[in-house]
Amino acid sequence: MCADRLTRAQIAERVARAIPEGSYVNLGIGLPTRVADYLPKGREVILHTENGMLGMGPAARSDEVDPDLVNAGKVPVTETPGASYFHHADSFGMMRGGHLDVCVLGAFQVSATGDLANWSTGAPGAIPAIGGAMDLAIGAKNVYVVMDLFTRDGVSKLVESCSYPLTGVGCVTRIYTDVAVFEPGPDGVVVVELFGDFTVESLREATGLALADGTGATT
Amino acid sequence: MCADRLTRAQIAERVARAIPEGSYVNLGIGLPTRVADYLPKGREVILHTENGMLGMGPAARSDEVDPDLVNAGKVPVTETPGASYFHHADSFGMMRGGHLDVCVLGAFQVSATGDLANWSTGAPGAIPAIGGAMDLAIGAKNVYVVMDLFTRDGVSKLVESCSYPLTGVGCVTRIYTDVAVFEPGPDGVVVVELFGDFTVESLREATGLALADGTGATT
Amino acid sequence: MIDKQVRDVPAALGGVEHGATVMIGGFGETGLPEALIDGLIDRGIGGLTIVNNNAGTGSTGIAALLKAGLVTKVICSFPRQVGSTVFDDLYRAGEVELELVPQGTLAERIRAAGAGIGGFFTPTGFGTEVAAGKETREIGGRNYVLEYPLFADVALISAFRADRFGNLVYRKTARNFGPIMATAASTTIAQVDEVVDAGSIDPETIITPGIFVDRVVAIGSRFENEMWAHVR
Amino acid sequence: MIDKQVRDVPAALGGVEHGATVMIGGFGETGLPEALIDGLIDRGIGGLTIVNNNAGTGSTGIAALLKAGLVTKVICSFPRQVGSTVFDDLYRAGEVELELVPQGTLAERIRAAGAGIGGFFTPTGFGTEVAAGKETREIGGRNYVLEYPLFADVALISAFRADRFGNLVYRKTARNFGPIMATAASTTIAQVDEVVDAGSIDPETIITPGIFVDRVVAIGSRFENEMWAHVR
Repeated sequence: MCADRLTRAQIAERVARAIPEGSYVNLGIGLPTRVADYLPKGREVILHTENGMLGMGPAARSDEVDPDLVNAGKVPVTETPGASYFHHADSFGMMRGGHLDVCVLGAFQVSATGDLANWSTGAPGAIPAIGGAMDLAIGAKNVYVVMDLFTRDGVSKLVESCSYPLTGVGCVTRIYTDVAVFEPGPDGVVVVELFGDFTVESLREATGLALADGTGATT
Repeated sequence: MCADRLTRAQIAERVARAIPEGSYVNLGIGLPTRVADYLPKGREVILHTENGMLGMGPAARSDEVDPDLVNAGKVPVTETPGASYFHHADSFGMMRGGHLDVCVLGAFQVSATGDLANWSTGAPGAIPAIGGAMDLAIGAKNVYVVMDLFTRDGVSKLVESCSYPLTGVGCVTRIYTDVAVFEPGPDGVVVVELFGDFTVESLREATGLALADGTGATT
Repeated sequence: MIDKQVRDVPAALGGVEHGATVMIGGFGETGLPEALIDGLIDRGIGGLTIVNNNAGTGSTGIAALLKAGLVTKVICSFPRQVGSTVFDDLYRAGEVELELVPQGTLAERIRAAGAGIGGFFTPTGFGTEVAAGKETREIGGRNYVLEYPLFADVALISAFRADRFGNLVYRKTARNFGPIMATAASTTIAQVDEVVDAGSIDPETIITPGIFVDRVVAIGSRFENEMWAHVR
Repeated sequence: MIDKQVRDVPAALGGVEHGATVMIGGFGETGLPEALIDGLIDRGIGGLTIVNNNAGTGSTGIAALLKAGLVTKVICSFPRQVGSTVFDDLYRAGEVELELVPQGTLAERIRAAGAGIGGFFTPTGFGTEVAAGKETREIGGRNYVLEYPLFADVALISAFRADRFGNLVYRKTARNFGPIMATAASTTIAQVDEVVDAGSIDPETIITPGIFVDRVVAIGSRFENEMWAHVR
């Protein structure tokens, strides 16, 4: 394929740029967490963690570790000025009630209409685990997925219809990949930004989807 | 009728005696509020007020009045050690969830099966108002009604079936009146205590109800 | 830098439009956002549906809003009170519509709107007039009524103290409807006694996280009057 | 005089019976009531259905309870974690049943049980496997799944500080499920670092009012280890 696709760090950086000051944001485990590292200096963005906190700071250094203060990945974190704590029903009410501006999630697959599959590959014998994924998927005002567009085997993870068990229906608003940014929707997928030498046409071929070209529009 | 019926103060005192130490209690507006004045000294009972407080103390003296601290009747009250504050959804969740041991309410009518009517007489042109009555009626573990058994016109307020609009269905567990204590239930009303010279028989006549005699049982 | 504090009441009320559904915190006068209500009256924004526990007493606050002819409908649990003459007269004259909701159902409907719940079964009101025409269901041997969330365009609430993030703390029973109304409106506006430095409110004690608050206006202590010297 | 403090863990666990449904607070290890779990293991109370966000990791806490063969069923949102080998093995061997619930639905079901709600419509999980066989409904243009309250016989929670009335405060994200589980169980038992004098916790800051707490046991500071000197 091509050498100019974004690294994972660059995907995280690209998402970080898209998050305006004052946003309330939940970052999923893994690559989404790294988005925090690329928020422009001086831009105030308030991080939510599902286990009951707004105003989460960076991971705790060893001398800052507090066993009572962890993030959704159970990693010790810190508190920023203006932080607040609340219980689980309030935390998920906040999520489900549409109060978060953005959540950033990983994905196994996203469908052309924005269905998300990121909790189970349905592999036989695997222990299923959902956590907060389904609530995040349907709750935030903007659900951003970060993922490589293709699996290691070169199969597109942006699909007509998900084959893996769904996390949420029609919930993804934008997909940041290593080769392009997509906006799925009821009428199908729009390509809004390209990286490297993929074209909308070559992406159509690679994904098998009738992608609309929105790269001319301002994002 | 008879001279030995209980005064309103005595009804309040009788209810107060029935509330065990450690109970969480909501007292309605009017006569129910006076129950607090008769709780035996040294018996700790924790008062709830629907507008978001446990551990409510007596009415505020003029030099104690705090505009931010009132009871359900909007009367300035005080706070006792161990008090706590919470918002309205939590306060009514507490009520509806069955966490209060006792609530004491006034009534226009109570039916033989424990239906309560205490929010509206259905008079034409009257402005309807419910407040917390319906939540209290269905929420507390024990719903005690305090009322004179008869209206000024001598009509029984304990009835086969309420003619006034209902507050709750089958919710009243005990009725403290000036002449007797009743326990309504699915199988009808049991008289559990008599005051003055009413007998179960004369109460049957006066109410027109097939009252069971439970005055021999320990209450 | 995030700063939700605005300079005065008119700035706080910017964008509130004719015909809006407005939640107003408070239980009687306690926790009532009087400065914001007065601001609504000054601006003459009308056709309002207001959501409050009561319907105003005397001649100030919600009674004044009603008297100014700005309210089309009241959603509340307890309109009839000593001194609720303004509401009473308008209601009897058919000039204001009333939706009467049991207090706990009012609170839970507001909470449901804020928490993304599409509907809930409550035992409150089953078998009474307030359940008329509503779906009911027996669940686990108990009877319930289906109720729906209650949203607002604007919530006007009163809190004690805020920071620039909109984090709020309240005082005593003035907390009442504030925390839930803040979650259920498109725009939440809080009047507070004072705005303090970010980080100076203990995070464990914040009752309304700033995510639910859009604008904060400081109106000064309500306790400066010497009458309240003992609570200062 | 009301005094909910009991002298030790065995006294706190009195009356917990074989076959009970036991809610256990905590999110991973944070806020997990370890002393009470160890007490359950010591007493060998079995046949338990446990409700927790997770299903234990390593060899302590919930993993130890599972390993002791005391658990028949786990209701949780996220059993699969690094180190959840005890659960994994039992589950694969068919020796423990799993009810998988999205985390927010788990929290809301617990909250509903405590708040007297008979059922609620949530958008979470609509169109997914967790909605299979469940009633769904479109409300206001959005699709919802009907979920029911989740009750327990016993809630075991961990809090930071209590008074003799059972009022509780927590620390940071260790609050998590404690406040809602306390409302949803017939008997709620809290382990706390310390019990303080009545009236010494600011009433504005109490997170769990004592009405939801039956017994409190002080287990001493979890931060005495010098490793935690900086958080003391």
